[in-house]
Amino acid sequence: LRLLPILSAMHLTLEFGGGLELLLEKSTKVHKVDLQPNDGDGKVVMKGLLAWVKSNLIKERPEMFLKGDSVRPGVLVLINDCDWELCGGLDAELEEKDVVVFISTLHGG
Amino acid sequence: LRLLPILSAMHLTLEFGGGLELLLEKSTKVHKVDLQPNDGDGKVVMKGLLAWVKSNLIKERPEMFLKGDSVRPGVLVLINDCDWELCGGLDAELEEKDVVVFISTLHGG
Amino acid sequence: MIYRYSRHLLLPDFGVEGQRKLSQSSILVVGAGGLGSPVALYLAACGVGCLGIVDGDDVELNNLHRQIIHKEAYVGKSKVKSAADACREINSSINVMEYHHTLKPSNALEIVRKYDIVVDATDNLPTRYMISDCCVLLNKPLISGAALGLEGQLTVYHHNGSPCYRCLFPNPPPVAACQRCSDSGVLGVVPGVIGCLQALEAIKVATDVGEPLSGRMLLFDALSARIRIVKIRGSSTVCTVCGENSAFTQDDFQKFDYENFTQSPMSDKSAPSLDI
Amino acid sequence: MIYRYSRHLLLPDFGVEGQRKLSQSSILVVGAGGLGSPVALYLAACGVGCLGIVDGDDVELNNLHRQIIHKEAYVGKSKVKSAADACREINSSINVMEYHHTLKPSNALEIVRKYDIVVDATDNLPTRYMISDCCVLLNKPLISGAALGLEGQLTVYHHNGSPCYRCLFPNPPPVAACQRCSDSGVLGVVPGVIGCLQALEAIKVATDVGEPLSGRMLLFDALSARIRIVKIRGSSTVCTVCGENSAFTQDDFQKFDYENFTQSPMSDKSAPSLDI
Ligand SMILES: [Zn+2]
Ligand SMILES: [Zn+2]
Repeated sequence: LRLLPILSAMHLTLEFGGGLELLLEKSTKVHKVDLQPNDGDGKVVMKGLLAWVKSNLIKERPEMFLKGDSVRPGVLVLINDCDWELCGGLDAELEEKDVVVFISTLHGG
Repeated sequence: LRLLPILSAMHLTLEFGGGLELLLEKSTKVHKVDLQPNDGDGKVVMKGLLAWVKSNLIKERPEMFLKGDSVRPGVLVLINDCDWELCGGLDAELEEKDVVVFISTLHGG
Repeated sequence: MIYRYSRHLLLPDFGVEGQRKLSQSSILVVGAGGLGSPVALYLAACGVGCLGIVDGDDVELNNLHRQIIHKEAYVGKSKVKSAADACREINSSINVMEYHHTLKPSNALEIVRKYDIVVDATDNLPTRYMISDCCVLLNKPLISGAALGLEGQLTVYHHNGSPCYRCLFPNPPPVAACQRCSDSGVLGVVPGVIGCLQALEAIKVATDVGEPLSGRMLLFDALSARIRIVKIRGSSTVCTVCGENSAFTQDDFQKFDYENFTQSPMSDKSAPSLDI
Repeated sequence: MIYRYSRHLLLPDFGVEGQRKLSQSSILVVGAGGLGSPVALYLAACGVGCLGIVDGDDVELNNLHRQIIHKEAYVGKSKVKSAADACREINSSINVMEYHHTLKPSNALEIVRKYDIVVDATDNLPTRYMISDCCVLLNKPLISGAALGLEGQLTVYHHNGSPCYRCLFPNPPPVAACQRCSDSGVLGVVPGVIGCLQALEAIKVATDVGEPLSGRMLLFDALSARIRIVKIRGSSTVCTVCGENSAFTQDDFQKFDYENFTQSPMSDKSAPSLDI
């Protein structure tokens, strides 16, 4: 029993880690955001979210976040603690209150 | 927009740790259970859950789990990762899909 | 000095100021066992100004599977001496103090008073109540860790409004719930994980960097590799020790019989065999 | 022996069988640095039968803030010798093998072949690809940890259907994303936490006890004291190394230029200064 909030804002939590937070204002890791679904059917998919993040949150070196229309190599994307590859990748559909994590893989030791 | 599932079963996840799992069959830590709310108004409160756990899950030494109508000293109770003292304690009302953790405090090192 | 800690100085969130605060801080580690081993080694390595270690026991061969600070050559010798020597070998530039006593109500105030932060790395219930009470009386933050079997727990007591041990556990558990490593065993690396996390929390409190685990508790289950960080109650206004109307004085503390209160011995040696 | 490991033998989930499996297992730790220090110490202490340590570097003073296995007396000497000596001091009953080389495509197969389990405790991207490829070719589980700044990551590759490094990262990141501890710093105890967890996962895989972090990844944020354990993709059928139709042979491996593939050097010494 779930009502899709058509044309009303979707509340998402976005987290950036592994150094990706350095691309954002004040290097803030956690961002609570309201997204207006803008593709007509009230949906937000990952592809759209990436574009939104690039326009609204990334302050510098966008090439360190995106490559083509996806994230750059070395970045893991997690939707509600699950690898986005298991949820549909760029086409994964987001739901109200989802938590999306973008994390750059570390190599140090 | 949340419909209370009146008189239908409530699905809870119960977890036991810190040695409390030894009181249960096969020392299983995680139990997915369906509870029939039986107090007429379709609610399940912690007090009722404790009684249910004692009757249905605890296989030995119930005095190591309960004392009077609450848990014995040294046991922490967490509802959705939050100390039950912050949620109403024995009167805390449970909701569908809640996760309740019972954990005995450790002293070793 | 600058070269030794260069990897800390490079950290934007830590930097010169963090390292300076560390070098001016004094931290007391109570217990040089499974938890105390990584705590003492990492605090020594990172450059705390003064590191105190308290333990009345001697090194035994069956400690070595988890107490990585002790070498075989020290079996039969004082744990404190063994641990302090190991700390000095990795960092001769810090001050290491040795207390070869069991911490007791009669000596705790005097020792704890000298330090900014206390790390509870002990192995028994009465000592845990005692250290918490002592930290409340002297207003010291307490980094408390515990490990048994394949599980571990960690929190920061009496810091930023967080509870003391008695706020959480006003009454001691039944004796049958007081298992120890010597009764039930412990997988050696479990206190290793918790001890490293205790050292981290001590560093965060000492340098005022990040959000320490005050008002939160970390629950670690090694078997399933699951870690929960849960929110716990704040300091209780009615707590008999840290509460608003507490009448518990240093005098009361020195007279308090923690072994009788918990019905459990402070020393592992006399521990009966218990099974939960 | 029984007395030394008595706290393990008491564990119902571990017991005599777990200890026997440990004593018959051989584990290779690649890297005797920040991660390798706790890994080697805890694996030695817990009684693995054969512990191999590979590292081509020498101990430097600015390693000591986090690499707790090395004593000041070993500055300027081989890390492998230093680490192996420390392991023997805490447990003379195990077999410790020293490999004072940088692991390379030319020597990796020969060394890794001798071990049941590999622990990646290295500090650079080309070596991480190389170790993963080598483990796939020889069908060894790989316990992989990483730490930088105030964060750490951990997973078990190529085990129980879990991915290899190339399944997750088929293409290397841009050079500017390859920061190292020498560029950006690292809080010393962060690799301590991750290293202890790596030792734990190695013990679980060696003894077949519990659920290892295969197909899951642990993400650790020291500043906020938050730990996430997330589900990651399984082994990819189209992976160029572990996939069904992989044509990658041991010959290919020995000829593969990992430094060119990642545009990043295997040795820390020649690392340029990078900023993300
Ligand atoms: Zn209190
Ligand atoms: Zn693969």
